[in-house]
Amino acid sequence: MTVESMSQTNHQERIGVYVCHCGTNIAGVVDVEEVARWAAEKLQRRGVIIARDYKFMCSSLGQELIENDIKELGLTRVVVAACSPHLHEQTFRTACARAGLNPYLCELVSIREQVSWVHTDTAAATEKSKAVVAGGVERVLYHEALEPLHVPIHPATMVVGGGIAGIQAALEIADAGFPVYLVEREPSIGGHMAQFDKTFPTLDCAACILTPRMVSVGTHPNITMLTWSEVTDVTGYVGNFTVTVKKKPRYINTDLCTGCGICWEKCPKKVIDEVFEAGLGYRKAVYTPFPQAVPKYPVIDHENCTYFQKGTCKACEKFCPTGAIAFEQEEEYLTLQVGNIILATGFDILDARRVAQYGYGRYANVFTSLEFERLSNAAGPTSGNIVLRDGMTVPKTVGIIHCVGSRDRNYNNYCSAICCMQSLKFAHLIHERTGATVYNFYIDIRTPAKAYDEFYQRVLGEGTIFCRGRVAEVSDVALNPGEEGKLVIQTEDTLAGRQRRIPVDMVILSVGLEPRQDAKEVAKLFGISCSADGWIIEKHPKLDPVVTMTEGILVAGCAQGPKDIPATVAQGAAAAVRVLARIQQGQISLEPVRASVNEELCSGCRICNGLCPFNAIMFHEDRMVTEINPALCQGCGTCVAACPTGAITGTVFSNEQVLAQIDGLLMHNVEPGPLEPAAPA
Amino acid sequence: MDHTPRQIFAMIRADMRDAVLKSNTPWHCVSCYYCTVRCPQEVHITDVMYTLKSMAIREKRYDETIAPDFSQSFIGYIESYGRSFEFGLATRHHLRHRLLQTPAAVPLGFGMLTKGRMDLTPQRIEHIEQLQAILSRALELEVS
Amino acid sequence: MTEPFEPVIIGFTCNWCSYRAADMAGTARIKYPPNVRLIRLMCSGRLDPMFVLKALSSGADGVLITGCHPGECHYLVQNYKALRRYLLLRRVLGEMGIEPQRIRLVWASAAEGVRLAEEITRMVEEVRALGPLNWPGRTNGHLEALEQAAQQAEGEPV
Amino acid sequence: MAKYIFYPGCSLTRNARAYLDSLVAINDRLGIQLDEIDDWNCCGATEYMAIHTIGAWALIGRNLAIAEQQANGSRTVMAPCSACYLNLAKTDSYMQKDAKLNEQVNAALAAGNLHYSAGSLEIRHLLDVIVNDVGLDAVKAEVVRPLSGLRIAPYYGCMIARPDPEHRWDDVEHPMALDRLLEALGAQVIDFPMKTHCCGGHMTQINTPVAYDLIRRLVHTASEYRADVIAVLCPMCQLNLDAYQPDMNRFFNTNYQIPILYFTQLMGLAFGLEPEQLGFGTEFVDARPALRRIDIEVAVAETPAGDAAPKRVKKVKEGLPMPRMPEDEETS
Repeated sequence: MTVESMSQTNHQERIGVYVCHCGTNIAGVVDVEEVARWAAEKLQRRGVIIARDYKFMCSSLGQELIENDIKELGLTRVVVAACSPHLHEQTFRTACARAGLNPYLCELVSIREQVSWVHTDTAAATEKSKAVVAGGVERVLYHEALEPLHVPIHPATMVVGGGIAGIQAALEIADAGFPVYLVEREPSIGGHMAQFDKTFPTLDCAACILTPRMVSVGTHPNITMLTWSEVTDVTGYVGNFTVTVKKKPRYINTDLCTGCGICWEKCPKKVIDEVFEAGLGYRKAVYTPFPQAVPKYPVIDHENCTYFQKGTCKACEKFCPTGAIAFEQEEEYLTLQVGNIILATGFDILDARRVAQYGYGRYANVFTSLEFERLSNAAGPTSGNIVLRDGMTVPKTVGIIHCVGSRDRNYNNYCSAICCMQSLKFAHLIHERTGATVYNFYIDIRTPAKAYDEFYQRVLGEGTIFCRGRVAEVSDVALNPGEEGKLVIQTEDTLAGRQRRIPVDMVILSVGLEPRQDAKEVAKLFGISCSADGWIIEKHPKLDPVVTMTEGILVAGCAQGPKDIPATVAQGAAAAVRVLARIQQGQISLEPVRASVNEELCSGCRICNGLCPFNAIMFHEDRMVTEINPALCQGCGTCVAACPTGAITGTVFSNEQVLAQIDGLLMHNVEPGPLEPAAPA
Repeated sequence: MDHTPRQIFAMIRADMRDAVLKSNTPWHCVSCYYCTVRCPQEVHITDVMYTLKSMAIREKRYDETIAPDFSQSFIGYIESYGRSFEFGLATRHHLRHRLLQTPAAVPLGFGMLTKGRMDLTPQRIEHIEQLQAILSRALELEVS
Repeated sequence: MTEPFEPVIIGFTCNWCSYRAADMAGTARIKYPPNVRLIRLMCSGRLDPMFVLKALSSGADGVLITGCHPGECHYLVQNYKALRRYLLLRRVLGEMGIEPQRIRLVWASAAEGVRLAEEITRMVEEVRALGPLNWPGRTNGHLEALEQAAQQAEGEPV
Repeated sequence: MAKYIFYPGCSLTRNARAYLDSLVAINDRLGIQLDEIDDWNCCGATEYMAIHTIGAWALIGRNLAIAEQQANGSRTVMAPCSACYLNLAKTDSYMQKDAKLNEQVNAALAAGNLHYSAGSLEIRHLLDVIVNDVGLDAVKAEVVRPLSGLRIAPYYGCMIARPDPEHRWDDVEHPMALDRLLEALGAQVIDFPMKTHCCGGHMTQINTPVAYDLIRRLVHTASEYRADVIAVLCPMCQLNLDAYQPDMNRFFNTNYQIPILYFTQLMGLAFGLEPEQLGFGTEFVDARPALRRIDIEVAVAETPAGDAAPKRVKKVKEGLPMPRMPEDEETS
């Protein structure tokens, strides 16, 4: 429907207003036709010469509507009332540009996220929509024609985290011919996947498929691996980040080390390996976490090394055939320039001790899923023999408890996505290797991906017993015959509708995935945000899952949320492609939101000088005026707000624009009588 | 217990009001609060059980009478004296519901008396009329 | 019977956290009263106290200022500057006889749609209870205000 | 002397006399002063709530209202009975969170010219006060006769750590406060897996087979762990496990003989007080054999080490390492 203004006036601005139905998303609550009719009538004195409503403004037909009006009616300003500018601002700006109108003369106001989706009363929502449109019209009068800023993209990329997501991303970019820095805080890349024995549902050996990738990373001419290192500082912006990386001392001269392994053979200090072996095995004070580690060089664990703690020992140094031990090493800081950063920092597992009723830490034979991965791994502490914690007894019955700490408001409310399949994999492995009776205690079985449900059916066919219901507790209390010396799982079988006590030899807790303990600090370091759960927030959950809200910072793998290996690899590759596209463009255009100083008005008071965290503001002592460096300015506008003489102005969010929008939102521009729009500055 | 707590909740959802209020399940609740702290949806199950009990009492919908009678005897003493009265409660409850087992309970009662752990007469609080006024106002609020 | 008083509240949001919180409230279909009308700024640090005075003098019954949580500002520390201005502004407005509940600062991260909606609801209730802002010289929709504002916007500092 | 507003509860005046006597006996040593709530009434146990909900809240509210008037220099109400503690704490907590409930309770209290401002008092259990206010170091300093050699099963029962409306306890499933306190007395504290399972509550009156089974699993497990004594902190738990232990034995044809003692009685013993002052002798399951074990120190030392060691094998030398528990982390 179209409403043309009754009388054409001679305003210098000719504004078109476009109200979107968004199907029923907006039109279901807001009377969109009334909004358009009202705008045409009431805002006509403000320069609105046409107002239309349309089913989907973002469709190509909707965009053409605007383009035609620009050409045919000579529009000089466009206001679209539709969804959030974070979604479609670019769409409508591009449409304007196609029709020859400077894209910054278009304003998108939200009547979906801010009106129809959050309000229910049609009358009130329609009134609010009018106010929002009026605000947009008033504001757009003060828009200026601008050109986007172009920023060159540094061709190097940093990937943080050397698990399978980071490995995939690094290889994709490096194979395309661009340099990558891969930062990993552990001594070797590989991440959680390197700890696993088999991968579901195909039961490929994790090491067999991962090791070649790790070797490729290690030998790739375009990849600089920075293991045993952590990012400590990030400055700059998309295209041009400066990252400081702390290289922790390895106490090994990697130029001399051959990775022969004599040092860890001779090291007298044995410690529990809490990281790679998940606390289930031992390592030495000088160690590589696992035989296929990349790089092959060990590290000396300062906390546990006898020499560092007591001043004598140096057994490793005595026996090292190449003289590679370097106790004198200190931490080193590298400053690196990169254009984009991919965060692939992974996950932690829930601390099973928090779920006290399952007895982890109190009962020897309660294991976490990660412990079981090591237990079943041929390279693990038991060489893949599935045994109880005494190191030798093979269990005859095993209970696997699903959803430990997941789907539970007392711990994590979300589904950890991988535990069902992981538990089924365990059931299969136990059955295959020990012949034990396996019970799965589950709430729901979730097997939605390719070949997953078929795997479930296979495990069902193997005779694994499934008991539906959340387990109440695990105890070693024998109340009935047959329970002596066993762990008893107490649960309500909700399909049978009764309480059951099931004695088992071994309990495996399929613990949920959690954001890294330091996820919040990492997010702060890189200037991005985490959800309430602690996972990194993506730009759009469906359409832009590997990009964060901060330009140039991308995310891949479980850092963004729990997911399985195929999804993790897909995200790693996707993030890499997004980065490659940027690098190949060579530059990126940015919103021209910048502050600038009118030297005529600047009184030299220097109030603004201390306000800029980006050091974009400098003061010219000779002329006693302040100047803003547009290359450093990030456009926050704090100095604009602070300037007492109004000498600093900010594009896109000028005082005039904001004040005019306030007037519009308060409907000052509607009633009564005629008023010429103030001439844009 | 004729239904598991889970079944009770399923019955509530299925709007089986009569069957829920007739069930003896809430009367088997010992208020150990395990369910409340373990519920993944943070349902205050123990409190729901209390509510079901009081609804059943109000509508006189319970089939088995032992537990409701015990609770009612217990609060009867509170309303009369302001304190619980174990001797009265135990004898009244036994004579009413466990006449046949009463001889077996005699040693326990005797032990309680000889060890000075039970009084033959109730203790009454000083301002019982104040408490009664409060409780009757509360009852008005509950039924209104 | 007179219509119940419905306040108008102008809300300032920052582009990175609180505007996205508002988007998230929308996406999640969380409901809040329609009395609040939002303006997007790049950062809560952009908030010129003049904006608040302008809104109150032109018909708003309350002003909501929102931004990223302390320590989470997209521009590192600029929300602390907003906080400072907010505290000062509240004092000034207090001396002008404006109830402190009419101006409210809320931190909301991009994930806190629910929280933002709750804060909006609470503020609308409080301001509704206070009644219309009774500020001498307030223009309530008259055109002089616009002209004055336009003059102001020409560059006169407030 | 730290002052506490004291809510004894009905049981302490009679059936749990031993609890009150032993508490009074150790008071001074702990620096605790008890200021009993005037004319307090029953908390309603688990019964009142089953009949009239608002009545139950108001019944408890009367105690809180009187305590609030009485608060002078202390706003902490201390209850030694878990059910009383929970009823008082829950009422205060729910009144704070639920405006309508708060209004209704105060409307009822107004009929007795009383009023309670929710949140004005702090409701705590005796164990909490001893462990967190007095402190384990102060307790240790008073120990003159360590309970070395006495194997104690610490039993908390349900209502002290659950539902824990004000988050006063370290864990709702596996709290450690009583364990640590008993360790401070020098006793050998077993890691009692049933420490927060139900004692049977009112089931002894309603359905004896169910009650006996609940009692049996506690006593049986304690016996499996070779406990000499079960330490309790609630009169209901003591009554069920002690007075009904002989009946339960008859029912199942078993012969458990585990004395059930209040933790305050054990503290008194460790502080060197005479058993008579501490209410010993009122228990149904004779505590004397267990007491003899600690009085005759030599006999304890002669016990073969293997006998005293826990039956369960926790760690085999060459086995896989156990996960580290928070306690280990604190000490390491």
